Amino acid sequence: MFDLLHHLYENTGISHIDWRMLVMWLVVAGLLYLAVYRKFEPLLLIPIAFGALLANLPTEGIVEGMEFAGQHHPMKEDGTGGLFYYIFQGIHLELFPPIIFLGVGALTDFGPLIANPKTFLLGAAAQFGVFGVFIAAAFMKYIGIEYSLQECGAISIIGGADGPTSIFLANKLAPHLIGAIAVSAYSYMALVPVIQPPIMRALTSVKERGIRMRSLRRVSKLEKLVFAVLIMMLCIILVPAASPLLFMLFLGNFMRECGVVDRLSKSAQNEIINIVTIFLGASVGITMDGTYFLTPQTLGILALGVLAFALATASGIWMAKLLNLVSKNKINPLIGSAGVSAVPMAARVSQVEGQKADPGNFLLMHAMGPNVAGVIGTALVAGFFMTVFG
Amino acid sequence: MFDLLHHLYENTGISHIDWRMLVMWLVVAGLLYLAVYRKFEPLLLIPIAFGALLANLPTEGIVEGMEFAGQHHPMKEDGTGGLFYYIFQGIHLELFPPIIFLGVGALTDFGPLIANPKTFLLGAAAQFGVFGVFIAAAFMKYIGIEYSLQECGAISIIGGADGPTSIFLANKLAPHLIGAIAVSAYSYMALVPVIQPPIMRALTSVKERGIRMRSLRRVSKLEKLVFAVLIMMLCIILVPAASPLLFMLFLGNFMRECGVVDRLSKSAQNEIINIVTIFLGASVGITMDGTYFLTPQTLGILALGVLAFALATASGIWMAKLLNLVSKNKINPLIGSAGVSAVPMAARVSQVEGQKADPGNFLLMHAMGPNVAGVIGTALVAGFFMTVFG
Amino acid sequence: MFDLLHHLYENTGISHIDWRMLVMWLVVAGLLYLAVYRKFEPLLLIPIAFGALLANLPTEGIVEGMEFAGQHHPMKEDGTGGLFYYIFQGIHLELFPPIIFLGVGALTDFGPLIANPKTFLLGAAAQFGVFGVFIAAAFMKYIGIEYSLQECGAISIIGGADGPTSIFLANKLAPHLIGAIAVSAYSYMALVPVIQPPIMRALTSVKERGIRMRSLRRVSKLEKLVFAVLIMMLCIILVPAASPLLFMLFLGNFMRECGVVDRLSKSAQNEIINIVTIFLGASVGITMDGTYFLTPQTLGILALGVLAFALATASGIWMAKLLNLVSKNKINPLIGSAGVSAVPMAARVSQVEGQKADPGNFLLMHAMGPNVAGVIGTALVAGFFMTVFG
Amino acid sequence: MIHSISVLAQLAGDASAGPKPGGVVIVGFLFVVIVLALLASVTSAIGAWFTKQAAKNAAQAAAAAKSTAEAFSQSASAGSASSAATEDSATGDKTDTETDDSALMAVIAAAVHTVIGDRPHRVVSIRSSGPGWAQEGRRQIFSSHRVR
Amino acid sequence: MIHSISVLAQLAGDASAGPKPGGVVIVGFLFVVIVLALLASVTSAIGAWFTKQAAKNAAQAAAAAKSTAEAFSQSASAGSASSAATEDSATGDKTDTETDDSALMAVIAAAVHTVIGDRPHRVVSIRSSGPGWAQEGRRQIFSSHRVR
Amino acid sequence: MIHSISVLAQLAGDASAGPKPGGVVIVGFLFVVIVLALLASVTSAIGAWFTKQAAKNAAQAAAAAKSTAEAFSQSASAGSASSAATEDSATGDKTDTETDDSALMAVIAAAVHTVIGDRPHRVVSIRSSGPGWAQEGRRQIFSSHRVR
Ligand code: NA
Ligand code: NA
Ligand code: NA
Repeated sequence: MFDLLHHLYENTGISHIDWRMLVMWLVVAGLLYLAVYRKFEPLLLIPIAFGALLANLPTEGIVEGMEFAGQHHPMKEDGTGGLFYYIFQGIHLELFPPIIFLGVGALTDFGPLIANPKTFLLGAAAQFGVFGVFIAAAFMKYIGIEYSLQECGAISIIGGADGPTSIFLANKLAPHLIGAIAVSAYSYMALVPVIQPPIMRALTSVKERGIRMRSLRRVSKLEKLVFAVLIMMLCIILVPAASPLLFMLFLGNFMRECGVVDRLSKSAQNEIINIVTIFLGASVGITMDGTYFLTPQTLGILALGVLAFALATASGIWMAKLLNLVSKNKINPLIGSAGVSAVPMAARVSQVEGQKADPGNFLLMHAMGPNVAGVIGTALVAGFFMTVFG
Repeated sequence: MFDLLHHLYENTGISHIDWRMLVMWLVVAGLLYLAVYRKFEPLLLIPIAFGALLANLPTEGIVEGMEFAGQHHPMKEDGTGGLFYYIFQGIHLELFPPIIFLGVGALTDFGPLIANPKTFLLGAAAQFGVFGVFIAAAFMKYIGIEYSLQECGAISIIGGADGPTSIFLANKLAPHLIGAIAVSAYSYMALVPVIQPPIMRALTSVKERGIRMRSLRRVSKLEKLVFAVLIMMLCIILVPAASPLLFMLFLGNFMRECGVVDRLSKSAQNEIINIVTIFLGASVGITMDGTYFLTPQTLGILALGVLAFALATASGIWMAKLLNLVSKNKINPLIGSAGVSAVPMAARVSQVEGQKADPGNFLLMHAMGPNVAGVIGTALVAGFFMTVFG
Repeated sequence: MFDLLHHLYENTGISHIDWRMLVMWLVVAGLLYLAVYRKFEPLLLIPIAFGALLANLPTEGIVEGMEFAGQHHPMKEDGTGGLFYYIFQGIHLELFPPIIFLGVGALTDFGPLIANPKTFLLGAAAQFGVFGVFIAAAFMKYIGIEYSLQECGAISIIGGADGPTSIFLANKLAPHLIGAIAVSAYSYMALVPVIQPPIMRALTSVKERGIRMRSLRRVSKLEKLVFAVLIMMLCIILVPAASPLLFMLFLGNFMRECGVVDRLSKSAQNEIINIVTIFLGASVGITMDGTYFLTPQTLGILALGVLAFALATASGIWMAKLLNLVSKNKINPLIGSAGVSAVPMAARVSQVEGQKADPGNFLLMHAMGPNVAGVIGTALVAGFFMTVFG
Repeated sequence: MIHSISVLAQLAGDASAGPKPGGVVIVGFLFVVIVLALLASVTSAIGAWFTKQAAKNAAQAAAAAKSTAEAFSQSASAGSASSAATEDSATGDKTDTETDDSALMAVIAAAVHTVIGDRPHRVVSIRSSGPGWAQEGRRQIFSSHRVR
Repeated sequence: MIHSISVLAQLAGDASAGPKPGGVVIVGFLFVVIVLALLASVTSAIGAWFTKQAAKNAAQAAAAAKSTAEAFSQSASAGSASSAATEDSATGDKTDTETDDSALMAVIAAAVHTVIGDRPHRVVSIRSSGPGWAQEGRRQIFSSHRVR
Repeated sequence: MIHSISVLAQLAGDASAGPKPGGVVIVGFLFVVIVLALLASVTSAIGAWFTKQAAKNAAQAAAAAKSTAEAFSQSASAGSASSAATEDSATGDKTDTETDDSALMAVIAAAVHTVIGDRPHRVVSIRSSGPGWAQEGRRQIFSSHRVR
């Protein structure tokens, strides 16, 4: 019977707790606080935080069979894996991000972008946030934090402010960084209303912020359908590596706009995206094992993330000012910052800042154009990185 | 850096586009037009069309690991498959069609069939559409299009006018034809209001079309439950190969009728069937690779499909007339055509044609009997083919 | 052609029917009657009964590749498994029970337990039902029914009155008994209003039954969130083997209580739990192959199950009386029986019995405390058994 | 069944070298027709039994409903109870013909009458409480808040 | 496109030893900007075509709506029909500009007018019957109960 | 904890040859009871802390609510604001006791009063805007149509 007791004690996890776990518990508490009380992207951060908590507890039947961060957890004795070995396949096999994009497509109205195609360029400019940080990440070696070029690519995509795309690319180029990259991306997306306004005000004059834009023309159903099909085809032909994301995005959008498959479109907008979000979030969290998470590399990612958002914001604004030099219909540069994606937070920030300059100015719909263009742009950048480094 | 540019160019898909893809794009445009503007079974045709479009674009991360039409796409470098390698498992492992049948069962009211069991025979007669086309397909070799007997079986099931059953059987007997068979089945199901009426009018006299049928007795809950269980048992005992489809159909129906598991029944009718429909449709489409789709075989399938529908319609009507020779309670032969399945379109056609002959005649409920009998009948025929050729 | 007919006949299942199947059909009819007309846990019993019916019919394409009860069904010729080979993976890989617990957590209000933590001890006491029956099962060998210690563990967990936990543990310790254990657990859970009251009345005096308890304090959102996180951490640290169940339970509960992810919480409460329930139930049923089910062992499980429920009920009541010896705030011993779990039936029984003694007494909320404590307790017991025997 | 098919099957000629299209079609179509005819007969048999039972039960139910209603509420006009019962059988699909359900409905109708009195009313829908754990759990939690 | 990038790419220097950060950034950013510019042009072209078509169709639709409405219901005030048509084009998103849909709407408006007469009314919503098998099936079953 | 179990475990005798039923039962049941007792103590501790905090916060919140309400709307009767705050605490489960939420509610109540004036009104429900990307996205799109 002492054997039994000894066996029982050895199987409690008390002896397996180390200081890194304790630190991670505090990180989790912080994430939960931000998610619940500061409403930082709670749909993702709550599952992520719970996954991270689980990763830093002495569990059984959870991570068996998983392989991350150089650590291989062996399978269970009966040859099966732990619970998250199976759930994580959704990320490992790159199923979850495209499925989330199906829902995002079904939730997105491309009307404002179609009505004002110039805003594609604002979404393009904002991708400089990604490339600028790519350089910055590569230069981090001079302050002692070295990233491979693959890692630089995975990290820099944080500047695209698009969760599923970041996870998709990170799984390809730097799977051990998925947790840090996803947390960084979602946290800064939630911080968009804090990060962007000072930059927006610094780079624009009061007069520019007061520009009123021509109201957008109505876009017919057929035009939206043609747009979805043609843009999907073009994107896939030019950047085949982005196929899974962009195919699903535009399939979802076509279902939304065609008006004859409402039951499918509603399922994509609700059941499908909700179910996948829970499992995606928890899977991302499970990679945040303290042993590997608490490194200078991870802190570096947090620093680079905020830089990426700032750069993307600035370059969107600069592009808007550049376009105003050559274009008759003036663009309010405040909508340039919406090119960062972070749908729809960034567009709302444009609206709020615009109304501060002129309370009668409604920029929201105009800002939705670069906002959704940024989603497409970032998916293409991910495809570019996968082509170059994959 | 030129290396990089060269690499980038080689990875765009521009060089991979060939004329067959262009033709398939037109086919896709046609399917989308029919689905959205002519409302041809859009729930299936839109996902199918998008899948077919994707199959005819130069993609990455989509078809890796798939094997269809004699072409084997190798796995990705990291040993994982493309997005549709995994989604397509739902068809390859024969999971999607039975799950769709769970939903169909939960959506089907067998009451009219129970109240008038003779209509089982109309559903049986309509299966002649399948067998007649089986012969026709076998004889196509004399005009230069040769099908194996397996292929004949898979093609002829189009006459059963039942999408999931067609896909189920095609996956077993002729996986390379899944796309053509599914498109043919769904398109003709949508065309039922065009194909059937001339045949119905040609084969019946005005007097026959005016027959008013005795109104159906009410069927109690218990009777519906007993029916579901007993018919399921009989079907499985007599045609074990049809077990997966018929088990799910009657499980769904039992959940619907028992009245104590509404939350399960509603999930089967909505979430489950919607989610699976999207992925089933897109998976079917992905097999429509132009290289293999644009063959005389495929065109032959389209021709045989319409013949199958016509034959099924006619044989249902003949059987009704035959039954009237021996039966006291006359059957309006217009409901015979509903035996083709195509629930509930065919039943609605019976109703419309009946009212043209006599505006006070309501055949809809009577036509629902052969209509749902046709679903069971076609599943049994599929089981028969699987037994003989599987 | 005679070959064809012969082949066809051999492939009907008529020749495969034996008497054990017939007996199982009666068992299925009994289960369906109880589920539909006596409303015995129909959400689980209907899918289970259909699965059991299928297991006792001569099928094709259903059980290929499955291995249960010492019988190995070979794969299909094309190397794929039958429909339930894949669906059953949800149990075999231990995915369904944790996912069900996600929904259960999202449906559970731990408020009453937090407001009156002493009721944790009632939930603990009720676990004696499990351990008492463990001994009883081990002693069954003296009346000729021998169970291994693993089997004893799996059987005794029936006393925990918690379906998913029973299935989870049975899959680990005695997969061949899953069907009998699940049916026993769900049936007796449904019978709680029959089994418990006589025991409750026998063990309490009228005066005890009339005890009115202090009304429960309100529990704030933050407190519920802190409870969910801390209790989850403690449980996992102390009983790591119960991680999958308890992680999911408290993740679901956190999503429910935090109030910022309603769409996820509703998905967990509805879509996710409904979909999994159908497939879980049918998978459990499919193991009830007559050849292996109709043994003295199975009958023994039914007998032990009712004993387990009775013991759990009694020990919960005794613990309440014990607590009253040392505590100032008296506990009505009628809520002790709710420690058996069987949420919320057992709590309702407490309420009903309490009102029989004193119509103005409302015990329902008080009984919810031990009721949900019993869920946690049983998961911990399952973890204990897995640690000792796994 | 198999024998009668085999006679017809002769027409399709020799099948020694694997199945021939003609044979497959004849055997297959007959097979399907015969199986569905069998299903039709079984369904007819079930139907005949139920029709007989339903007639018997309906008579019993009407009687039971009337007496129960009177027993429960002397003041309730028997008319309202029996009209509820009538409506029951008219509503169709959703109600089964079991005696106890009809009786239950009459009881409820009578009870409603007692409470509401002579003002015009109609029992529109009676829903049995779903017994599922989850649904149940939630409903209990909600209703318990009112209880407290 | 590839050529013009390659000219700029020279600036990033030699890349013989695998991709260099500088090269990746210049090529990558230009690539993305050019692709999105291309998408912008395509979208503009689509938009230009549709704007022209929409103008043409709107004129045709108005005319068609008016004549059809008059043809169907002499007694119906043409006003109500054309106001329905106006509302149609105002409602935006949900309606496509196809002539036959507008005409259909005018027909329905006229028919409604014939039935309802002069009492004030307004066609609030016309929903095309969802053609899905499942939705359809259920709707049919429900509506059939009324038919019977 | 482990030590105290081990003392009791002696009663179950020698377990050198794998676990014995008796040993398993004694160790197991004690283990479960002790773990749940531990959970009970932790929960009690949490509860004690929160009860103390809640009392403190409630007092602060009431004060804060009153002053904020007065600050915002001189004309609003302080009564309506404090009644809203009362209702808040009565509604239970859904509201947390945080000061800023109560204050926010008072602010909203005051603002509503300013707009609606003296006509009788009641803040029935205040829902924080769900912050999820998707929900948010859709809501934005819808509301933007009105904005335009
Ligand atoms: Na972006
Ligand atoms: Na059919
Ligand atoms: Na329990």
